[in-house]
Amino acid sequence: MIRTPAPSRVSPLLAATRLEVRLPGFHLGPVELAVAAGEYLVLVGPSGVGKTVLLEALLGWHPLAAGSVVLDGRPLAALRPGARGIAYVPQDLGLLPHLGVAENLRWGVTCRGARPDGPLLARLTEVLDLGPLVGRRSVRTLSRGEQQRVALGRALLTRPRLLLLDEPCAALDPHRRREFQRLLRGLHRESGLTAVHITHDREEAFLLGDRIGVLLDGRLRQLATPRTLYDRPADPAVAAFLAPENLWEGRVVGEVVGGGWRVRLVDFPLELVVEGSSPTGEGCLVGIRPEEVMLLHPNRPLRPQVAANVVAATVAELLLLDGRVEVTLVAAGAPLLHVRLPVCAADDLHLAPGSPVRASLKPRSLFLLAVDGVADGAAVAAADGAVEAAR
Amino acid sequence: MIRTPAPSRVSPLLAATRLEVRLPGFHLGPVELAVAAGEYLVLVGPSGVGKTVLLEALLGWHPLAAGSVVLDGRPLAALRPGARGIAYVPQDLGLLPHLGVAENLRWGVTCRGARPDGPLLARLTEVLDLGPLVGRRSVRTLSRGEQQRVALGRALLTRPRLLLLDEPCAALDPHRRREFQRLLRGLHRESGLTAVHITHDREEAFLLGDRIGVLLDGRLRQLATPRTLYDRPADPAVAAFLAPENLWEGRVVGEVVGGGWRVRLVDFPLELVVEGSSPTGEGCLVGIRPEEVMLLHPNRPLRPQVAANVVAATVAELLLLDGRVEVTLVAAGAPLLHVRLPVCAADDLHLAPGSPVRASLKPRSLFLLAVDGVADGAAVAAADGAVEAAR
Amino acid sequence: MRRAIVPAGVVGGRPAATTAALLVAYLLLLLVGLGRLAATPAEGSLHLASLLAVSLAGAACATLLALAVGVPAALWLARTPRVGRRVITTLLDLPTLLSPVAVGTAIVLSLRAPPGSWLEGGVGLLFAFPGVVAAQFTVVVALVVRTAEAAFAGVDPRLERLAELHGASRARILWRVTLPLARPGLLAAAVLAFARALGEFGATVTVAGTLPGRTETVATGLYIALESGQLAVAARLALVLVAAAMAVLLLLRWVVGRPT
Amino acid sequence: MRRAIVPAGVVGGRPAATTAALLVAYLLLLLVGLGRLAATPAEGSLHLASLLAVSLAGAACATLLALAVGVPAALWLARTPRVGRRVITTLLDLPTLLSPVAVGTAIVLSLRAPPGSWLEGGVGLLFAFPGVVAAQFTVVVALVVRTAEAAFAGVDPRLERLAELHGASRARILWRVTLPLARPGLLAAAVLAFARALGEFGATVTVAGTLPGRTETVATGLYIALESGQLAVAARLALVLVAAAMAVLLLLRWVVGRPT
Repeated sequence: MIRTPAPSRVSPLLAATRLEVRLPGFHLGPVELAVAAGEYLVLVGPSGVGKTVLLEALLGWHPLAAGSVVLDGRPLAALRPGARGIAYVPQDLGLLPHLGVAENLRWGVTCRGARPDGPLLARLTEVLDLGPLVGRRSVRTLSRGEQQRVALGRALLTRPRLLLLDEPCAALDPHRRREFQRLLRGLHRESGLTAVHITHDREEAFLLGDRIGVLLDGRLRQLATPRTLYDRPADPAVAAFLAPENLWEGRVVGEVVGGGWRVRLVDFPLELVVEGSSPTGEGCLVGIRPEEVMLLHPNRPLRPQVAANVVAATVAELLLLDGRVEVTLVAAGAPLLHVRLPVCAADDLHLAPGSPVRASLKPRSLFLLAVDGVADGAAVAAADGAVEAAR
Repeated sequence: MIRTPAPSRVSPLLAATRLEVRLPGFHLGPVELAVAAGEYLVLVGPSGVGKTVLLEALLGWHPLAAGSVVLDGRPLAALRPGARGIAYVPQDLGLLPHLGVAENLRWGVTCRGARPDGPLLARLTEVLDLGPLVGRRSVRTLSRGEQQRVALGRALLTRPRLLLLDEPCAALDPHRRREFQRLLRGLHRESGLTAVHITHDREEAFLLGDRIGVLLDGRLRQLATPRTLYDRPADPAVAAFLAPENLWEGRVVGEVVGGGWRVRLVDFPLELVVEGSSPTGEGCLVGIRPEEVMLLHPNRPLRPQVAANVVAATVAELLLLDGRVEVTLVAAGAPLLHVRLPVCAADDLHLAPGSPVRASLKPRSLFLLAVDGVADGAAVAAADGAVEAAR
Repeated sequence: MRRAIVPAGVVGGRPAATTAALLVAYLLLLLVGLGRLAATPAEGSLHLASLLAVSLAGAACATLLALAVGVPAALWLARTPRVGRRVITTLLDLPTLLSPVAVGTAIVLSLRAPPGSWLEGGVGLLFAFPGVVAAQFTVVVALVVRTAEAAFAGVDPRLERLAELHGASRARILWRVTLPLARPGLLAAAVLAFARALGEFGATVTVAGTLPGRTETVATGLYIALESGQLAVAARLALVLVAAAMAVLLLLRWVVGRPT
Repeated sequence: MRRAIVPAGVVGGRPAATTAALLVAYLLLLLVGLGRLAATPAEGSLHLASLLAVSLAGAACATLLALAVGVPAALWLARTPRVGRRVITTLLDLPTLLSPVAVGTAIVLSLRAPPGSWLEGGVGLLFAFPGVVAAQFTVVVALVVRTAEAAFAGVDPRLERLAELHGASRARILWRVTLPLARPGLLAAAVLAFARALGEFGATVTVAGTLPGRTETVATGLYIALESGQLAVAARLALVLVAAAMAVLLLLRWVVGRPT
């Protein structure tokens, strides 16, 4: 039986289908990607994975070895570059060093012989705090953060339907970075900006993305909302990228009445109850984010909600980081658990190296992954559901 | 009355006194610094503040405009560079591109015509996992992380009394970075390595430093243990660098029976009780780290330890970051408080934009700062106590 | 952005400084030798105006022609991926490294058979002003191509692509992005080519000879003066060339900071 | 590390490619003209061996001398902060841009008074082999200084400082760090200087003339052959120079990837 697609389904603004780029010594894809109008999509991955090439392939700047890019229902190649309504802020910003700030700002518009939209220019000048910069004769004397704001203003002044951003915050100092991230977030919220933003910074991805795509080894391994990514990484590679601290090999040994699975760890004499979907096959990986582990007073009675998966352990190492404490716990003679908790919580527990402690791994905080490789289907399926998820 | 210095006081391995470097368009110092044998000192500051110049001035590579550097009681200038026992790993590592991995590794030792210490070489090869690299003909084909390990190995093979490290982790991917930080920490712990390490990453500073120096605007503003830095930033500039989120202007309005001060905020109708030392003058800054703010169920009875400084507020924004939630609270119509808490805690509180919440600012979590500039004495005094603190 | 602050190096102490001083002294001595003789009264007539006219006109024509041909060729080279590039650039580099007399000889000999002979029949290069231009053009064009190519290679193609994305036409991209960004390099190419053409001797003398008022340049006139023993005239002409080279160096330093 | 992947540019399409093709065609035509005449029987005797001997010996001596003086001077320049550097580099750049006849003239004229006259009295430069070397050295030494200076400037002084920190002597630092790291640039300097000296005409002919077997080089011999109408001989000598320039280009490409 052949079914016609449901009419309620909104077609994406930009869609890449089985996109592949092959260059000497480099291979990207196949990648499935769909960006809905009004969505802020962040692609995250380690440096050198091909994020920039993917972004520039979406612009048609690199020849595709396979697949296609469709903009608003029409093949990208059928549209003149100037008619696509896409703006791009590359990592080195692409400002013209021989022009002043005002000319650079207008450049995107004057390229097609138009004049900038007065009210929009005024608003962007205010939002991006460009007022003190507009008079400057050269963009070269601006600080990196100022240049970034000019480049963003130039792109937005063209009223793009889609904005592509390549590591817009990477060159900024940590404290300036957060400021700029908030600016981008505000722009997206207020003006309904559609954006594809690439970064190697997981925190940035979570802060900004309506959805986040994880790009590893030239493949889009998972494309999901931040919450899904946080709770349920799709495969071992994604888990190792997002939450590498606590990942154990295990075997499923049974089902729990009322939902969930009993998993026995391979390297530790420990059995855990895990919620979530059923693993395929017996071998699996079990993981938990270090922030999700709860530490309990060793001699306080257990409340019912933390009764399952309580592990007795000893504090091996205690690190005060900037704003939190990282604790390594040893159980059964082996370093087992990495725990991250607020400094005040660690103070309240009087944690110190050698002190005994109980850790509670809530069944819903644990994630369960099949170990026998990732089916290509995973990424494809994730991308398929993408546009609906973004609504 | 003239007092002789107490004999119990250990003289530092390296001490810089009123060190100043003046270069065209750049001024650093005066800086007071003392590194005790066995100490791991981290200097942290934004990029461009002169961290590298300071490190290289400690090496005698830049002419001093004022002050002096003393190594083990002798002026640095009186010692031949090769006789100082200092090793340095610059940010670009300083490997020799025309030599192979093994030759680069031995270069530090062969420079003075010696042969590498066999057992030490074997141990470093194991610890730094250099085995697979030693056969490589060129260091250029190594990955950045591998080059980093070779450079560190070269420095350690010279058995330095003092190791200087310039942003050793900055060029690494986030997930490799933590690995390398742990390696450095392990080396320090096991071999009693003395090190001065500079970085712009506050987290790295907290992870590694026995003591941390905060370098702002060419000055060393505070030099203290991580815990002191976390609880009690020395002045507004340090607070704005380490914990910029919640900083309010206030006035001291009275003393609290049993210790502490009552402070009225200037921009909010709020009075807070703050522990700690007395401020000089009435005007002050009050601050709290976003991780230290406790959120309470709005309808659960207050436990006695959180009775003081409870603020009723509304959730304005809720951001899921990678591993934690950032909440902005609004009180009395203005955005007031930034709170950072684990995802599971936010889940337990059922936080959502618009929901009412009570925030508790513990008196001991708040810090109080005088606003009328920093006396130069602050940094000097901090440095004076340095060697003792490190014991 | 602030420049990185680099410590001073270790090697290259007094022996190196002494050698540098000796070299500078030698070059100064050469200049002094010229100046001393130029101050003595001239033995014959100088004809400086006519020599300068031919020199400047020839160098200007050769430079303009070299720019007209060399800049588009450089743009093509800078924007073309490797295919066949090695062979072409080796061929283009040849005239810069080749002895100028050999270049002149190649021009003279290629005028003896079609299509060269058609050109010789129509325009007339041998012992004529067009020959001066042709000789200098050939010596200089590779220099223009190389310098301009480096300038174009320094322009990030992404800037052109971004302008295209904003709807700019190719002409606008060329005139508003590519050429302005390459301008320092292109100016340097023009200045270097002019200086080289002005001082060119081997190829010019081979193709065009030294007909006074028609093909005799300052450089060839200088050779004639020296051969005929007019030392003071020779010294004066040499000083004119030194002044021209100096002017070019200062111009270059002003245009690109350092000559290439 | 992987090279950055850059998209293709937008400008420089067919017109630019056509211009490049025309330029290549022109240069090929010049080569063909030489080849055609070289294939015809020679009119007189060739003396190639003696010409080559003087050329190679002169160029080799000039290059070695230029390296001996130029490399230390370049090291000093690369490691010296700005003080006085501008004046010195302008002076050093002069001989490269100056007309070679003017360089030759300056040498000849400076030999007429002390200290030049002492040198002339002792060694004898005018119309003698040492004159060939002196002329070529003067033209070539600035090229060596500039190329070597760029090579030394590319060596991070921190590497030298690190070696010092590890206890290395100055000599060890020079031989194990600075020179090896600058090697590609130094080799390029040597090769370029040799090529330039080999083809040098104006300065050589001015100072040393064209005495067969003593000061006549391939380049000056070529000029004589062309002047005396021995076209086939001239074509053969020109092809020898073309072959030499080609060899140098290939050598350069092998040493540094691209000539400077």
